[in-house]
Amino acid sequence: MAGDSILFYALSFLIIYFALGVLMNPNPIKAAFNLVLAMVGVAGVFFHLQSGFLGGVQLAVYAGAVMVLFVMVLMIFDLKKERDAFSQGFLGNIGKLLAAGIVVSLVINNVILSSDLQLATSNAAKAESGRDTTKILADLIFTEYVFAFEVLGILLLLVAIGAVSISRIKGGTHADS
Amino acid sequence: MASIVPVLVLTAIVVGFGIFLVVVTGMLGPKLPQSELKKKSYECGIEVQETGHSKIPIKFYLTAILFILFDIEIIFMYPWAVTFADSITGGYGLQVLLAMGVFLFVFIVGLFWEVKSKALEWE
Amino acid sequence: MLTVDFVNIGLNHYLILSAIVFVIGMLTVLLRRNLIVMLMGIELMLNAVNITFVAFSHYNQLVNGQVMVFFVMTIAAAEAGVGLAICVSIFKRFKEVNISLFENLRG
Amino acid sequence: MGADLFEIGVNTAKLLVIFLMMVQIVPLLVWVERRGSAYIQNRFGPNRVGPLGLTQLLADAVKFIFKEEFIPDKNRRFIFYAAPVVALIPGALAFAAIPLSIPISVETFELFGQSWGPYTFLFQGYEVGIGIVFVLGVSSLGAYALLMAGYGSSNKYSMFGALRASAQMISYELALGLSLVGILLIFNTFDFQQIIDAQKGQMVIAGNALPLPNWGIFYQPIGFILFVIAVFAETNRLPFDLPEAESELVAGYHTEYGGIKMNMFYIGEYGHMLVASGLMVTFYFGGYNLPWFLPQAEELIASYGNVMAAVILHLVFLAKVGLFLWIFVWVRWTIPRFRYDQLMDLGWKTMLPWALANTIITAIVVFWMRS
Repeated sequence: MAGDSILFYALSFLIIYFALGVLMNPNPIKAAFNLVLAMVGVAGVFFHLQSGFLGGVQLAVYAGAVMVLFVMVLMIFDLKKERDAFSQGFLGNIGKLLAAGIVVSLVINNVILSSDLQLATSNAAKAESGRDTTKILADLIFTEYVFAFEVLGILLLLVAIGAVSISRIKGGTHADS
Repeated sequence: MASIVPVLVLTAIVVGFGIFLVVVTGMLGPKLPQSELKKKSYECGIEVQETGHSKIPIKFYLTAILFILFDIEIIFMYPWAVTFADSITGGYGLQVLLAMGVFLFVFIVGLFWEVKSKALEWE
Repeated sequence: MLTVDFVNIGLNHYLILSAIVFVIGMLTVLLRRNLIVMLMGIELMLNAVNITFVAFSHYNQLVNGQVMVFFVMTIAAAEAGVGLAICVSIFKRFKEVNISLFENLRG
Repeated sequence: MGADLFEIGVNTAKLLVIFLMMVQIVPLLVWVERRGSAYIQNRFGPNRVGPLGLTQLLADAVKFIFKEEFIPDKNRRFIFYAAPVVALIPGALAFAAIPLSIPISVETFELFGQSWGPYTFLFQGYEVGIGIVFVLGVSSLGAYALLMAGYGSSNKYSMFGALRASAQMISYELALGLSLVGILLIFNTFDFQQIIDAQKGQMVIAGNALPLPNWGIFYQPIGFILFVIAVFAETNRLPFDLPEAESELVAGYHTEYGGIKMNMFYIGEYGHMLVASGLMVTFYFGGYNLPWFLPQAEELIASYGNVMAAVILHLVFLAKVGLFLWIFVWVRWTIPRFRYDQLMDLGWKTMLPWALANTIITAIVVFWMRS
């Protein structure tokens, strides 16, 4: 299992390193490139967890489409210099960091303490063996989750209409253009 | 079992090769004195008017946003395409076909609306 | 008893990774002042949640979690689309997307 | 990667060879492109350096390596240098996922006083299991190389070129993705190997054998045409090379690049072409299989042995890919460039509806045939 854990640690290192890059890099475009690499790392984790199809979708949709949109918008803006990249106020920031620390330690604590419980619930319902995970996934989407699927279709239509309409608005109540 | 190790190894090879090329040719090339003029960006010899790119049309961004939405709808068709034959043999093919039919109808309405609303017009 | 196994990778390791990434995303939203970078923080948080879903799905041998990941990705893309549309219209008005400018926005 | 040292070594060497194949194809294709364009336009082309101008490539390489560098704006320097490296990645990763021939089985043998094997080596870089989704995902990352180059050069022409190129790439990615749904409906799998195996032999419709090979193109002619057009736009080649329209944008996103760095963008572009041709062959022309009246893989293995059969089938694959690469060159010098609005209209208002119609008709036919 040594190779497995080395791979896991390498991927987690990459993900956390680039995620920190998003947090720390004051240049928004560089932050966006960092986020792309973090998402590629997440796709690697999906592949590693035998969910290749989701890994591919992660690459195609997240890294290849959503992030292209982010980078394009940032390039259109071309912010000359980033005014206050980080929030001001020493006390407030300390509070935020403390809150984050509490959240992460609570989660980790919970995870470690509950390790026995998960073993009990696994093996409850095994996937059919011999069939491709992708096909089971597709079957589920088009039978059990078909309503959610159709609603998502309508949601995407609404988002398309909404995005076009928002970009048509000429400044709203502050109109000067 | 599919492993991602070879993918990572190939990525490492490619990146290593690329960095090697960039670094080595950077060292091999002649080092001529740099002048201010040389550092300017190349715009066919005309004096550089604006270094920024402040006049980029919003169209590009609108195209990208519509791309994302349609891309996801297409990604939904991929699992459907590979499982469709199985569902026909399983006896619930019509249901799956109709589910995708409704989805495609929404897709077509969206596309029709985008074309109608001239969001995709480029002058 | 708190013992952490660093060699045999199990579900817990993925959950901890996901928690860390989630908190980094949260901090990005809390600490950064650029609207677009804050949206990126949200994407990071959604990714962390996806890792949890896939890890549970893998270790429980249940595919339902992966369906959820698929839906989360869709929602995330929709959210990014609308969020960036709003950012663009704000930018067209103020030539800036820093939220410190919008602290006293009014109707 | 493999169970022991020998398998790991062979697999790594395979990856190296596949990457070198992609790098090597560039000078060759550049030569073919220059000679081909000269032939089409009734000129000579490169003919002074070496026989048929073949050593021109070497001279070019030397020139590329010993160029003086352009040193960009300081705070964008890293992105400027990283862009050509990123440009290499998508093509290489995608090409390694395509099967180039039948797998080679190696029996147990003795070496260094130890017995090794048996092994089965795939004639491809790696098997990812999700084939086409992986390839689409990886090649959608290609947009970043362009955007990074445009941003890193801090030049407005580069910027415009990069934005145009990426907007074009993503617009045609829709038609590309959708045109493949039809073929997936027929073969029911993402895996390249299974798709190739499904295309063996003769076409049989309703019990009648037709005198046609069982290739995807005969099931999906519209899908194939749409795929070819989309692929031309994806690779940013004429008639879709708007991003580098020299009369409008100097040289597009690689205006500020020179020497080997510009060449790396070319390697990426030709790698993309190679992947595109490989996909066309795999999906629509039976992969490495020969038509039914010629010897099939099993007969070749029986008469020539596994290794020779794999080499022969690999040559068949290369011949098919070479044909498509030549079509890329041919089209480039035949059809003039589109205008940008025409290009976008073609992508969104013509290709997408056709691809949708193709998908719907295929689904209905598949439903009708199978139930």
